[in-house]
Amino acid sequence: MKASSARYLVGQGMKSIWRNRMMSFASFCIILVSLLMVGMSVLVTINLNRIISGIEDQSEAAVTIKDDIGEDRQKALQKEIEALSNVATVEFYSKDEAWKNMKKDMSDEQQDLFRYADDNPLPDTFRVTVKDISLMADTSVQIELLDDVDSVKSPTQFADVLVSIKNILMIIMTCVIAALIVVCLIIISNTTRASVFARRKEINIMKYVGATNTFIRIPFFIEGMVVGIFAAGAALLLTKFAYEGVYNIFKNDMSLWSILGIDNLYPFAKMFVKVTASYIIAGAVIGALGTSISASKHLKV
Amino acid sequence: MKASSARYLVGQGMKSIWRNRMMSFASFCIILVSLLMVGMSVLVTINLNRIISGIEDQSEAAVTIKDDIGEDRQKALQKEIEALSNVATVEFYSKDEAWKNMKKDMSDEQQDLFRYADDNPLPDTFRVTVKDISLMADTSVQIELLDDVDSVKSPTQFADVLVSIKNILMIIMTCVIAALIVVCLIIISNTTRASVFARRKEINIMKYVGATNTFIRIPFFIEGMVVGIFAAGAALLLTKFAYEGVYNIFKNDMSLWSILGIDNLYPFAKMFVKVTASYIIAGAVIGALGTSISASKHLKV
Amino acid sequence: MVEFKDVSVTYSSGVDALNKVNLKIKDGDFAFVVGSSGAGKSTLIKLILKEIDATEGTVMVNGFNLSKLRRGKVPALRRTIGVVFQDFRLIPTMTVYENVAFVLRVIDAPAKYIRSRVPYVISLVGLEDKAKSYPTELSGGEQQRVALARALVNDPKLIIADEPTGNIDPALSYEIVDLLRSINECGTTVLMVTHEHDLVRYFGGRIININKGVIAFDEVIGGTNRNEGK
Amino acid sequence: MVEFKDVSVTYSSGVDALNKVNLKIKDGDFAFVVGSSGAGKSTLIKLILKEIDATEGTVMVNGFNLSKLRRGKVPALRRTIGVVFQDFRLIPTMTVYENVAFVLRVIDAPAKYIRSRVPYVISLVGLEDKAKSYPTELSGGEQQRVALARALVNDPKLIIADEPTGNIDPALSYEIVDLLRSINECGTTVLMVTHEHDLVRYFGGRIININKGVIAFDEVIGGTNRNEGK
Ligand SMILES: Nc1ncnc2c1ncn2[C@@H]1O[C@H](COP(=O)(O)OP(=O)(O)OP(=O)(O)O)[C@@H](O)[C@H]1O
Ligand SMILES: Nc1ncnc2c1ncn2[C@@H]1O[C@H](COP(=O)(O)OP(=O)(O)OP(=O)(O)O)[C@@H](O)[C@H]1O
Ligand SMILES: [Mg+2]
Ligand SMILES: [Mg+2]
Repeated sequence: MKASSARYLVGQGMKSIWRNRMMSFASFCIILVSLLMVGMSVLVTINLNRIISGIEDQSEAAVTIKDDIGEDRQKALQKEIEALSNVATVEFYSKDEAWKNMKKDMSDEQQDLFRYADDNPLPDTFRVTVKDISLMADTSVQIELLDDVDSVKSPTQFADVLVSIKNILMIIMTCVIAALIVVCLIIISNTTRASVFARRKEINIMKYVGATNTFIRIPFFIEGMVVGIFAAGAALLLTKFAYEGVYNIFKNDMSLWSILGIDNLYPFAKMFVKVTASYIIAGAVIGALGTSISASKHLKV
Repeated sequence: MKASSARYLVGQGMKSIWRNRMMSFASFCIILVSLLMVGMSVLVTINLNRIISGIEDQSEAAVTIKDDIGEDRQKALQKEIEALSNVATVEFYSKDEAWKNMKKDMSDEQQDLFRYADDNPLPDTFRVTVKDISLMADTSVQIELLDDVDSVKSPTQFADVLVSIKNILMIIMTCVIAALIVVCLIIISNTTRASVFARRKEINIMKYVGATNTFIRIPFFIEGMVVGIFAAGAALLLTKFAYEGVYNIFKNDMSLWSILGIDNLYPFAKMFVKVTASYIIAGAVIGALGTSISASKHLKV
Repeated sequence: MVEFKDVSVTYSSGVDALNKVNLKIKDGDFAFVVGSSGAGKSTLIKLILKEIDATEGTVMVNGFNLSKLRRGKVPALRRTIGVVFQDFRLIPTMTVYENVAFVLRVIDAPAKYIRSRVPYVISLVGLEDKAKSYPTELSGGEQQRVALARALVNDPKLIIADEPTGNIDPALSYEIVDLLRSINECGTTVLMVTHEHDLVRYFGGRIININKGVIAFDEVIGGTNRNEGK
Repeated sequence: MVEFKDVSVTYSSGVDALNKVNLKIKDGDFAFVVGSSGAGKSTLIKLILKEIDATEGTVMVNGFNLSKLRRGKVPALRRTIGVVFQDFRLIPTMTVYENVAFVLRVIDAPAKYIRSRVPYVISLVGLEDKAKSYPTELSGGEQQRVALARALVNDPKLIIADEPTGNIDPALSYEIVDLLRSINECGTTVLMVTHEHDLVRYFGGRIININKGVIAFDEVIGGTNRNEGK
């Protein structure tokens, strides 16, 4: 194909965006909306995942160690626990500290009661956090089998709940995203089909004067691609605003901040490149394929 | 208008659904998808709201009463508390019960410690639940001012968090639903416009032979309405399946059951009539208006 | 009655399609409009139908002053006129029968009348066999005849035919003009655009010749058929 | 070269449009096709273009056997044929210039050639002023002439014109047939459907008369213009 022909076909694609501006706008809106819906859902899922991981990281097992094993043995035991594959961090929590904290939490009546207890009845403990909370139970058993460990109290029930919440959330979000993708494909295919349907006569005439399918399809392809890219750009802007809006709500609301931890939300800047790339590619591919596949339906004359 | 003309116009509307089946199918899909998205979001919101209310209902204030006020005065006090406007339930929790429960929760070491305490150091309390958790702090003060009340411990911080979670969730869901409605209106208007655009010549010709706008619009109106109703039917079925699917996940997963309480989810049967009515009305109105408004654009010849 | 007073039409593209045209066609007249390609004949018809508005001057049709006619009254005007469009303008989604019947449905005619009138008119143009066909299943001449049937069906006061024989063989063309003539004799005004000078010469009558947007010639000539005693 | 061997066409509606037609048009021939409305003339043309397939028999066009032609090869066939469709089939979103140029772009003609060839062909049909107009801004006759220009522009081996003068006044019609004649004299085969017997009588040549789907008459007659020494 000559350069002039290529230029012509690209030019036709661009012109027909304006010529069929009503339909182009429809496609634009629909690709925009599709990208937004799917994109937002993915972003929400990523952040939910991170929040739950954050909560997981904070949940810890309390390892009670035997009385009076001495500082050396205690340090060695800490090393042994740290060596276990699923253990993330190990922190020593002396019985004095524990006693102090316990008294602080007690009501006045209870504190009165302990006024006469001269000895600290609490044991030394290690606070252990794990890498994978779903293996918490196994890890607890492994720690329990070590020498000089008295008992392990792990939040296995909480861990189970957290894991099942996470699993269910991921299943739901995956379903939502999959459903949204299907929905968007349906909408996009219907819109591009309708948009091309209004031009079916034009396509037929081109065939009757000897145009090949490729020759007819290229302008549609380019038209769809350009509309898709514009839609991606608009979607990107909207996503940025929406995302940062929600991010700031969380940032400014202290009570939520304390539960979820703002550190657990990704700032938009961190994901900008990935989001941009996905949007542009998805927009261009959806637009180009949607339109040219729809055009193909009318090429069989 | 004669009955025969009315019959004719209705018939034309029905026929044109089949004649323009590609476009009808597009509208069908899009109305279906719109109803599904908005409907599901509303259902999720309603249930989230109910779950949070359930948690609220379970959170209670502990009212410590003065020692040895006698059973009569205690009963009177309960009446007084119950009389407060925001109070939902008041339950007496004797010090013996409290002591038993406290000992049960203690570790062996702690129990050892109390072995020698012969007297129950705990006070009698009332467990008070409130109607509106956001007014918990006010209610606490009101109770505190009553005679013979020693102190009130209310989960005000928890209440605040719950209220702000609820508020943020409602804001987010309202935004999501509003955005979805806007999105759906955009999609629907684009689809019906595209669908009618392909028939603009037909509309023009009708005008040229003397048809009034109403005469042309009625079949479009009926066509849109019927497609909308069919879409509503399909949406209803899909909603039922999806809803009951999620409902059963919650029902079968015991750990979730215990957190959220399955009682807090509405079973679908309870909402069937409302959902059906909303879907059918929304589908019919959306379809009929969308199509006939789009048709109007081509009537000015 | 159709009356043009100093009517000019300039399309948005800048083309002057009609230029200060004065014309009066009285009720019951039969007039041929001739003229070269692009002379402004179809523009004249579009004006009468209020498909376009005159840039200047006034157009009166069947008692309606078109420049003052409100949008809502346009259907009332169009119902008094039967038109054969140069490009036919049949509704592609309706059968021949439905295309013709549509004009009657629009005026809320009784179902019984429609059932008897439509087949009669279709048979007048010789398309009895094609009543159930769609326009895309018809030949060019057949489509043109459907357009004619549609123009006749509701007994309009004025029939306008833009090249109604452009796709029809000579024998049938003569029949069709004969048909229009006989309708005219019952009192209907007929305005027929044609480029087939044979027809005009044969039938004679009032001839309006438009040339580059102005009326070059507007006279009554005798037809050869009368002389030859048809 | 066009060759029909026992070709029948039955439309899905059950209409027998052509019935065992045998026809041979040699390279360089000029033939008029006449016949009454609905006789099957346009069907003949649709067959040649492979717009429809023969129900029976074989059609050979410019060396392609149409019943065996693969889908991908259809554009190659169509590029050897220039067609004036009865309903014009102009692309509504393109100007006159672009409509005509499109045929050259399809065959990847050099930009320079397009720039000189297209205006020339448009001037041949007398539409220099309308090159930038869109089809909807043209009169019926002007659209028809654009369709003719499009059929001529890529110097096809075979030109098929379905009623190319149906919307054109007599003077211009004669010019257009003259144009086709002169193109024919340079070696292009021309097949022209018409119902204007005047034209046929005037120019003479091979006349193919189709009647109800069968060839009723296929002979060469002398034209009056030669006798009168035009
Ligand atoms: N919509 C339009 N916009 C711009 N110019 C137009 C439009 N319609 C027609 N014209 C121009 O106005 C002039 C008159 O057009 P009109 O259709 O009235 O011609 P006509 O006499 O009917 O010709 P024909 O016999 O070829 O049908 C032509 O030059 C045409 O190009
Ligand atoms: N797509 C179709 N489906 C069914 N029948 C058709 C179709 N196209 C044409 N016909 C019928 O086939 C017959 C021949 O049609 P054709 O178009 O070949 O006629 P024609 O000779 O070109 O007539 P005209 O001079 O009126 O254009 C007609 O009776 C027509 O009704
Ligand atoms: Mg005209
Ligand atoms: Mg034909």
